[in-house]
Amino acid sequence: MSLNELYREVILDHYRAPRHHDHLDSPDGSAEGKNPLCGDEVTVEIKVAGDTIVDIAAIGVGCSISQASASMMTEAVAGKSREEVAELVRKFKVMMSIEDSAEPVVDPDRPGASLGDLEALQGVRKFPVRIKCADLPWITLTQALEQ
Amino acid sequence: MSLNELYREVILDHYRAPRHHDHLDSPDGSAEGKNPLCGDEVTVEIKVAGDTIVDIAAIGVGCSISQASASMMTEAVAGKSREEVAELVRKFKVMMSIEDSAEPVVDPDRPGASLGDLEALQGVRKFPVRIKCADLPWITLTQALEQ
Amino acid sequence: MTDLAHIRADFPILRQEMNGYPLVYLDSAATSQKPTAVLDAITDFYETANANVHRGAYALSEIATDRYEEARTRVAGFINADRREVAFNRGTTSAINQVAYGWGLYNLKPGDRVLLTLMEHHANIVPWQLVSRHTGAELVYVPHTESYELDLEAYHSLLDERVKVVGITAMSNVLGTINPVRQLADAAHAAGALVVVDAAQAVPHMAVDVKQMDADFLAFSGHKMLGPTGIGVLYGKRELLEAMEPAEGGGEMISDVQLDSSTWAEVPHKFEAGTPPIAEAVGLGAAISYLEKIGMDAVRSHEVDITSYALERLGEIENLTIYGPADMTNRGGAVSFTLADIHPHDLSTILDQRGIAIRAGHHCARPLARSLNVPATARASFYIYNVRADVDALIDGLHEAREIFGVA
Amino acid sequence: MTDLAHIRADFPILRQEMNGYPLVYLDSAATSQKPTAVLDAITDFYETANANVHRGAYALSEIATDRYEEARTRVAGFINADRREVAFNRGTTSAINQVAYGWGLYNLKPGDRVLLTLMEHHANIVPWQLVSRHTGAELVYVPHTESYELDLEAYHSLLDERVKVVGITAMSNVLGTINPVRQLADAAHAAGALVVVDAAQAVPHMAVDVKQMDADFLAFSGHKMLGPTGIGVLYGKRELLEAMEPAEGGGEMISDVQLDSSTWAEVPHKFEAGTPPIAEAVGLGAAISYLEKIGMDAVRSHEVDITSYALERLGEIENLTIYGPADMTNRGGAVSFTLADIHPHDLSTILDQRGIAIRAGHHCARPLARSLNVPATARASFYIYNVRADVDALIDGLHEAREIFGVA
Ligand SMILES: Cc1ncc(COP(=O)(O)O)c(C=O)c1O
Ligand SMILES: Cc1ncc(COP(=O)(O)O)c(C=O)c1O
Repeated sequence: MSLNELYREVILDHYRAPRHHDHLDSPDGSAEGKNPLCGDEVTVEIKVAGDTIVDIAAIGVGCSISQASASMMTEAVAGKSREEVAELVRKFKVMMSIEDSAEPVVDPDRPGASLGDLEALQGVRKFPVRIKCADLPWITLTQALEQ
Repeated sequence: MSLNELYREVILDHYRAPRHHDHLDSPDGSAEGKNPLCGDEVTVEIKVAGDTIVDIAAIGVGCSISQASASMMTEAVAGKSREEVAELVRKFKVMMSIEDSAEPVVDPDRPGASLGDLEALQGVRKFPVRIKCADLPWITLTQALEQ
Repeated sequence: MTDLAHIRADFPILRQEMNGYPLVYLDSAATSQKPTAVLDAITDFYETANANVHRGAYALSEIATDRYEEARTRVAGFINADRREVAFNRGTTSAINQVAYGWGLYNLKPGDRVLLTLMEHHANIVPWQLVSRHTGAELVYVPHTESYELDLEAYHSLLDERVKVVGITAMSNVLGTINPVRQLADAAHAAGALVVVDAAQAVPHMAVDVKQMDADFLAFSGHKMLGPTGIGVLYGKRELLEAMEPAEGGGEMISDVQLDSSTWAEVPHKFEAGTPPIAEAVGLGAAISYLEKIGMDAVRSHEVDITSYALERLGEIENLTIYGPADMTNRGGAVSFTLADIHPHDLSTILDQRGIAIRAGHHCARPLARSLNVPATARASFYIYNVRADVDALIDGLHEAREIFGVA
Repeated sequence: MTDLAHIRADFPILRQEMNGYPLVYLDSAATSQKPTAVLDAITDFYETANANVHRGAYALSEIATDRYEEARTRVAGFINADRREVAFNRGTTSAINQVAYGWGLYNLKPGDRVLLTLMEHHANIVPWQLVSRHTGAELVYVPHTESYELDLEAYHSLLDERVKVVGITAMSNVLGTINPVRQLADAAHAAGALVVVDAAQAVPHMAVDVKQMDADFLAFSGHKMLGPTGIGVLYGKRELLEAMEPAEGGGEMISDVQLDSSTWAEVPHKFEAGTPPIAEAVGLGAAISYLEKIGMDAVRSHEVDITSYALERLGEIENLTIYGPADMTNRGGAVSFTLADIHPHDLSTILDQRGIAIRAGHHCARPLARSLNVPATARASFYIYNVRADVDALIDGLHEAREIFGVA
């Protein structure tokens, strides 16, 4: 469990310069998530056109993992269809070992290989207390999508 | 700690045939005592003329020790002055090791030697859980006298 | 069914002498003894895992939280509940107060009724009295029959639309009576009332399934089921717990605290204000593992065996009155009795001199004692570590009492 | 003053490794570790004395009752109270709820005010919020100064005749601030208000004398002072306890139970509904013996030494902000800080990898966190088993965090 696996450069970059960090004008859906025990908070707002998430914002306060996860999530989700987003959420949860998957994991050291930049978060898996930090924006996104 | 020391003949006699066991007409003082944990209850009523307890009743339900103690107490107290009763209460408490006494105990096996019939209760001392049973009517008497 | 005899070795206190005799502990309905496995689990927790739970982002705190939450899962499994339906607290009394203050205080109003049985323990009476003072609701009681069962006819006739809560003991700690909770709950639900089950005596001694009982709330204590003191459980149906207000407020049960109001954490944490009894939950988890290894059916049949034997032997003693069902089909291992005019307190002292621990008194059920018209009874109660020889010792002691008191 | 170093051997958990490093436990403000003497006292109780208390007429029950009541006497002596002024319960949170429900619910009314400090733990806020919902009383807060002390001017100006209760933490679990309780209590009493002192952090770490403080009620927890979880203490002045209603109802706290109302047992039993945390009280008694052997003055000076050293070393780190008094005269051993833009949660993870346990978050004091304008802080807190080397390990870990986060 090396800290370098957790605090990758790209994570600190997203933490310090979060993307999609401004509130949307009249979002179609939004949800607030918080982790009362450590104080992480994130608000996710989405704009939907037809079946597509055309815009998204994630604004919050919290640790590097929750805020980087939120920022990277916005980049991964923007422009995707609901179905693609659902698949992304699923893959993310599998990478974090929050959900099991029937798929064979090609490379157990890189369960997030198919997730692009998000793969950088896979180090979190080895820090179980922090998994809920990484997961918070994704839970909140799911709630925003359900509206 | 022999049970024979506790359950002397005279105690069982008082238990089964309690003396002064009928309510007084218009008593001058009365008090109710109870031991909520074992359920013992006793009501003490007194009639006072000048400085003398001219009549007394103790009515209750409970174990042989509490009821015999109440019955023996009524016999010991009836006709005595307040001062004599106070001294009796004190001696009783010393016998039960509820109170310490500066007086040398002449015969440690018979600390109640000066208490007449009441001496029969001194076996209770060796059964600490039961001391409060024996003491209940005396506490209640003290309360009745204070009225 | 003395095949549980070997487990006595797991209970260090049973090796003790009391007044020169081997301890014969017949007061498990008041509190049970503890096997080494439970004491070890507690010590091990403190020596290897102790930290506050749900608070720290460090490994030790996570270990502590895992052990605590594992205990919750174990408790939930034991009574067939979901883990989110299980809140830890101090004991049965505390759990029922939580329902009275969390549900009753917010929902009862003048004219409403709380229907209790006359065989309730004070734990399922006094909280409702306290809350009635604030709400104006009224308490009504269902009597028992002459054979010490709940009077079902009276129950049904009292169960009208004014009744908002029904409080039932699943097993009486005085009579031993096992009440037909499911049947009572069905009727209560049909009448629109919630059912609060006092399972302090049931959960330790028989398989309890909250779904089968259809209990809305159910409470029990760790210390009566081989677990430590200081821990109890409130079960509540998920949707009821979600709708219910917390009784106690403080840390760990909040989502956010503003200056003049707060929002609550998810169930069951909403009902666990402050640092919970962590090591005690772990100890209760170990007690449940221990009971599960024996199997609750084996526990029950052991008690049926020993209690039948006790009823039989006690029945041979003249002038001895047993208060409780004669038949083992609907009774547990608490046997209350009186012997001639010998006060139970005196019986207890005489037995104590032989190392035999029984209880004497009203057993925290004064309304029942009044209805039985006895100020006190003696009570012998059995658990897995008792053997027939314990009953024999009791009987011998009662014969000595007869002699001392000169009872024919 | 490292002459307490030898006592580390009494704490088995400190021999443990965490993530490959020796455990450096810096979270005693959340819960303390336990010496072997306490664990042994608990095990010994269960193995030789376990029975329910105040109930049985047999020897074992008397032994259990004596041990339990001895613990009460010990607690009373420790805080200079009478033993009848000491009621056992689950913890600080539970104790304050008892005052809120037992005193507040019966005595507060619309227009009344509860005056709290902004540095209260949720345990001394949320119970008052809950009771305000039922009574219509209003909560008002005293802010702190820029040097993290209570704003006395604001306190005195807020203390008018509407204030019926003042809630004060004797020592803040976030800032470390020790409040001048006696001075605050004198003013509150002059204004006709009762004073409820949250002593969860004070009693474990310094000599507390309830008479000297003139506290009306005072609450603390066993688990923060070397004792077990599941036990806490409510102290109340005798005449207040006698006048106050019990919050929880059940067995053992009654004098008599009639069908629709009850009368209460004498203090303090009136406040101990149901089976109390017996073994936990015994464990707390052992913890107090242990602390008394060291002496509370020695405890305090050890903490002054180590906390001064921590403040000094932390002060050397650039961009590190400490939230709390700089001077040891009015602060305890809880040190909250932030380091540049590194989130406390991240600090905690980095330190944890070196076996160092600190807390990150709002520390159950969100109103304070808002007033400090930081969503979370890191907190290191010290106790008798900590040594200067623990501080050194902390500092090294913080330097690693700076590197990882590229903080200048
Ligand atoms: C100042 C203060 N008050 C109250 C509490 C609550 O104590 P407990 O969780 O033991 O009820 C704590 C500890 O968490 C505390 O630090
Ligand atoms: C039927 C019943 N209910 C409630 C209780 C109270 O349990 P506790 O004292 O653990 O709160 C008891 C035990 O005393 C009991 O037997």
